[in-house]
Amino acid sequence: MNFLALFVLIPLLMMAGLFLSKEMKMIRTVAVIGSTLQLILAVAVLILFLQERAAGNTAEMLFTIDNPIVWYAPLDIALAVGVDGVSVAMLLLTAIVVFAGVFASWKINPLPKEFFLWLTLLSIGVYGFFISINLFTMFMFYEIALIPMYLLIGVWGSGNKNYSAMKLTLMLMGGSALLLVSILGLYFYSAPEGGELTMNILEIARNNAIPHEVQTYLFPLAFVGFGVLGAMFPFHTWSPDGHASAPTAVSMLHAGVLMKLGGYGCFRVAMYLMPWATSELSWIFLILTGISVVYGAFSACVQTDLKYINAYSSVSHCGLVLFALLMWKTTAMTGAILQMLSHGLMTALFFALIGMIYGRTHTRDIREMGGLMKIMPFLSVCYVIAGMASLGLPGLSGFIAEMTVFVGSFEWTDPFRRVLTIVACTSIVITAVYILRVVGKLLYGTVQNEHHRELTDASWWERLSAITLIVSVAALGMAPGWIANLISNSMSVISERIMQYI
Amino acid sequence: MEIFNYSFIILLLPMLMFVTLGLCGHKMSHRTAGMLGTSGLFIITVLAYIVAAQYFTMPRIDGVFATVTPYNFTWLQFTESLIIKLGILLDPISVMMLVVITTVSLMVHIYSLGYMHGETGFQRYYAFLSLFTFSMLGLVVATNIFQMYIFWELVGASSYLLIGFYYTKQSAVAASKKAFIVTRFADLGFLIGILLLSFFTKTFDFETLTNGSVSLIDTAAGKSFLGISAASWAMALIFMGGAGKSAMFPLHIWLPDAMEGPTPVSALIHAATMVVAGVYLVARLFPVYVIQTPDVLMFITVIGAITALYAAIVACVQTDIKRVLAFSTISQIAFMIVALGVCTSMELDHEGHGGLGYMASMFHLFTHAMFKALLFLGAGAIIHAVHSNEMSAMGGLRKYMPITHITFLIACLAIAGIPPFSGFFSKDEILAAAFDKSAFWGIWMSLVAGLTAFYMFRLYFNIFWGKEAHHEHTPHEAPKTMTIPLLFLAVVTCFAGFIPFGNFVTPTGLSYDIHLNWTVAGTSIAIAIIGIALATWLYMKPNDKPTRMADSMRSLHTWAYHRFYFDEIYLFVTHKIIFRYICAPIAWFDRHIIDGTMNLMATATQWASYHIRGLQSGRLQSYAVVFLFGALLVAFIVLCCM
Amino acid sequence: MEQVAGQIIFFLLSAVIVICSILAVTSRRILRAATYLLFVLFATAGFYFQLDYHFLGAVQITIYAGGIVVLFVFAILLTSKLGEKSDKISSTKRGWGLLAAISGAALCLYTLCTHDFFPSQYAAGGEWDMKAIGHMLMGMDKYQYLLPFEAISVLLLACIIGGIMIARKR
Amino acid sequence: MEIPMIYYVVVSTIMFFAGVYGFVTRKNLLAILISLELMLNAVDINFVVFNRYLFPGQLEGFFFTLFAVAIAAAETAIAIAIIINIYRNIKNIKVDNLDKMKY
Repeated sequence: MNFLALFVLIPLLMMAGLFLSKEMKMIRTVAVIGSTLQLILAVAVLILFLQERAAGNTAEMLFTIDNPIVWYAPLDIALAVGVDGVSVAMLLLTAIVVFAGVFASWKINPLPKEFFLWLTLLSIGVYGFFISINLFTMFMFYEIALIPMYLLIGVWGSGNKNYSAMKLTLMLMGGSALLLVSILGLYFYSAPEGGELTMNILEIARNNAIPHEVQTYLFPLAFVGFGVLGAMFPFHTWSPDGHASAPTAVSMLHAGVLMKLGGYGCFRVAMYLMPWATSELSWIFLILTGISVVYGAFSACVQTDLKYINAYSSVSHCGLVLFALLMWKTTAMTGAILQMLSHGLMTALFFALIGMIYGRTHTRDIREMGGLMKIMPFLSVCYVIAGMASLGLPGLSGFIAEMTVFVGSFEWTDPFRRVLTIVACTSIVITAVYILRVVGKLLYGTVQNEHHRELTDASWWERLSAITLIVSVAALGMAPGWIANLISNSMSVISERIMQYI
Repeated sequence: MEIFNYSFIILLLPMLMFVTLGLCGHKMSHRTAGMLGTSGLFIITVLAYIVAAQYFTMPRIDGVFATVTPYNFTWLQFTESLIIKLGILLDPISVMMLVVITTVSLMVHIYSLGYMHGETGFQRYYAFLSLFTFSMLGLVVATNIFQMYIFWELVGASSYLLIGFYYTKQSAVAASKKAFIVTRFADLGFLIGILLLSFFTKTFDFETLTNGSVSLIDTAAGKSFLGISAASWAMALIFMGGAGKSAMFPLHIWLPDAMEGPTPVSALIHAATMVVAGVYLVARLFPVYVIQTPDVLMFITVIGAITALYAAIVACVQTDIKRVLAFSTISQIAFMIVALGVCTSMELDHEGHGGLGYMASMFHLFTHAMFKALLFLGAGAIIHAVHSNEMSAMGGLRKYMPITHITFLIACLAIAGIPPFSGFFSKDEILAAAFDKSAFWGIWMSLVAGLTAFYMFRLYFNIFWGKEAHHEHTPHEAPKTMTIPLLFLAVVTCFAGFIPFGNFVTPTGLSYDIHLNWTVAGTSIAIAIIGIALATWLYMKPNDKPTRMADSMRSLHTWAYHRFYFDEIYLFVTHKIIFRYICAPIAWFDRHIIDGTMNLMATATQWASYHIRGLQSGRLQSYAVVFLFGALLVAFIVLCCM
Repeated sequence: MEQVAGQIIFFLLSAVIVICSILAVTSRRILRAATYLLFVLFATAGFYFQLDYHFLGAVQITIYAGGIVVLFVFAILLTSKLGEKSDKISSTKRGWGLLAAISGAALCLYTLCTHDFFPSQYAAGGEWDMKAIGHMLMGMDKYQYLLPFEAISVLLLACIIGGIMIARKR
Repeated sequence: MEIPMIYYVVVSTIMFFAGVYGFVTRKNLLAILISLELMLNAVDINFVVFNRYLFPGQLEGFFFTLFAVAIAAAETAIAIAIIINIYRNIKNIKVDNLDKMKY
């Protein structure tokens, strides 16, 4: 076993620790230590990865193990791990969001122990997904990540939580049903006639033996399966309700990381393993994701619930992720991953702040709030920064992601993709409209409710949570070069694979 | 060039100041924060002057000032050829802009010490000012178009923050939002333009684009859309970005509203620096425009000319003094745009004057920055004294505020184009360039120049002469921190016209001696005097002539007063059409159709299961019947098969 | 002669079985139904005697008629009042029951009548002696049934315990 | 003996389906049990008859019937115990009333 397994082991130990802890203090200690360890581990993996690459190791996936632990040989289900630049970036993102999420749910009530247990289980699913290179284990971790969502929303949520939890879980499960079909399909066509069937992504890619007509069926299944989680139009409708009802840390983790599983799966499974179908069928999904981008943004313009606004904004931004992936030029795909990172961080920040504001005002309706800048300056300033990141202010992460996507998409010369790119570009204006609308109504202006005047500003754990995310957003926005290189190396492999089919 | 190695401090220092003031500002006293910001900016200004001095004293190579790039590092690599670099590019116009920005910014910093005294959020104000200065400086020294875009966005954001400085005031919030969104919309065009341009030329770099090594026309040959070539589209879209920032018609609507910000901010951002970014952008890409896409240049001229006239007419009837100044700014920037637009070639020497407009435009940019900042700061002093923006609250102020009065008058004379004040020289060159292109544009612009003189003096007389309004307490002269910048700028305004501008900034870089064309100059002076005389006759002494005139042209007056209802049109489009007919239906669609489909599926499942649960009744007897019939059916089938 | 008597007895028994079983399921008085069941069981025992399975006939009478029916009667007396008539059966239910019974019977009878059983003759084996039966019941060879016998005894034990447990008053 | 096997089988079939009818239509638990006994009995007859007519040298059917009778006795005993218990709880033994655990 190699050290990537620590990503699963540390949370497991953390769960054991949580299970044994009795009081709030202990729970917090365990959660903080665990999440810090995860963060350290993610950074360590990043450094090791960069060292390996610098040492000239050009293998597609690093830190793979030669003899994976086999669970079920007849279907080649094994715990095979490995990371490339994208996975490393995603692991880091997850660790940061989990770290911030722990502090954002410092005062979770009721059942803090159970809350953190489920949250940790959720993070196990996410980590496991990003380190797996075996289709089945990947799927398994994906499912592990989904189940806790139901409980976390259903128990600790607010508002119409049962409905939302049910809807979210059912829709995502529907997606994973499609996914399971496609994974099994991939397995049974994974090797040329007579060859040994495999679930290992790298081997399937190396064999490249999936017949074209099979790809035609499996690609949409896989893409839609992951697309549901990636909030692709018209399968996004779980997102507004789910996010609106989820407790703060869950919204953060869900929008910040879990939705990225969708995008990650789309390129790692659907596009990478079925390049022919990608080149043939991507136009359908390009239209859908193009719609997502604009549609989400327009929808966000008229919402009045803070979380709904942000959820629709997520639809728009995650639409851009899938949109860019489907452009499958290296630059565009790099932009997609940058957008994932950027959206993950800033949307986590948004949800953290919304949670903190909601925790004080007990309303999320922007019409009932106003002038919060005077009352809680720290939170408001953070909100403005998050907003600015979201609308693509240079120096913050949103800008570089969007620009890379647009420049990459613009490498196509055919009118269809051109027009779609320009349509997607318009989202930067619409984003500005809804972000400024919220900022103007929520933070500026006069105080709407006199009781709000007595509210306090952020406490230290909330500050820590927000600052962690803001620093990450700014770091990504100010120095994007190295992470873009890290990603584009991995993406060019996929891009070239697809390019040979046009 | 190693001698410019220190130039990065010019960018770094304001950034550091922003961070310091932003993070620690609330712990400082107002005085410390103000002094910190001002002294930091003072250092930057000095450095900028040193840069300018060093740059313009460098030996010319082939008669041209060399373009210096002391820094240029890779920030983000898109593809092999498309790389965003961050760097510093020094050439005559960027050095000139450095001087303008730092000077005006320093003046505004000093002035704000007095003007913003005691305001809550004083530290925040200085932090934002630093941010703005940083972004604007970054914009002008950009080495490539993408760096420019980056800082372009940043100035937009800092402008947003500063307009919305009084964030509890609803109108200020609305204005800041409007400013940001309108310019963002324009930036969309800019972005698409950049994408097009870089797609064809495979570079973002200004030097590569402008020194002729890459030709947009060649690389984009044969590509066209809606009958207009791709090259023209690219350049026109890039100009759209410039038009948004420079408040060109029809994207001008944000600028008058932006006056909701503190007055020094208006002076800095919305008069002297940010709003000329569009002009600067066109000037930056001037070789591409003039050589490769002259049709776009024609378009630019038309836009500029329309804006100039429109803004001048509107300025004549506004009663809010800051609005008058705002429209005057729009009109003056349009002058610069027109000057660029009427250029026909890069040449500017004894044989040809095709590039005169470029020089004139830059010259006017320079002088305008000074006298318009002076006007705004003066207006600020007046507003400070009478606590109102409305002309009706003023009148006869010359007795109370002598320094403001004199400096304001100087600025008015400069903008009206009366020699020897700076505006005269630059405006005269613009008119000359316009006449060079065609008599039509020359006459058009001269007419606008006349209107300028008229509305400026209308403003002047209404404030300082005319009927004295009733004041709650006697207006008094502004404190020293406010009058010193006024005096400084007034001095600059008096003498800037004598700078041999053609020696420094010309399209080709070759030195050019400005010589006045007395026919044009005479005409423009005459027109200016007519305008001033008319204003004097109407407004110097309190009388009812203005009202009578307004009555005689009632409908024109109303339309002009309401800025030809452009705001209403935009409001209609955004609120009525976009919000009501796009956003709301989409939201409805999402809630009811998409969500409804999902809910329908859920309901259908539930309905179906509710209804078929009777099968699973728990009644053993019905099970037995069903079981028996099943068994019989199987038996029957087997029987039939046999 | 003996054959004729045998046939007469058979038809009599058959008539009792058919009539009483139909009455047993249609009678609205539960006690009568139990009585009809008793007749059916007796007649069945008669069949067994006729087929020369005397031991089985005896078992049938002692266990079924003697044991089970008595249990039934006790239960009936415990749970219902004498002379109480059960509710009328709804016509749909009756329809379904009739349909099920008649169609099933029709199908079975059709199959039976058309099927050709190979020897299909009464094989006069006569009565097996009790000793042989006893050995088969207790032996462990082929065609000997110790294991089922023991299984059933365990089952019976379980039933006894279960019956006590269930019926016990809490 | 001249009685053909089919006669026995026909009788048992009628008995069996009479039991089916009773099982389906009756409401009283005891009556259902009675129907059940009818069906069991019908099957027993079949076993015996087939044994006698078709495999006279063996005793499979015989023993099967023997065991079936034993099991029927056990089953009836338990069933009646349950029924009495039900009666104790709900004061009647109609199947329709046994719906506490439904849905």
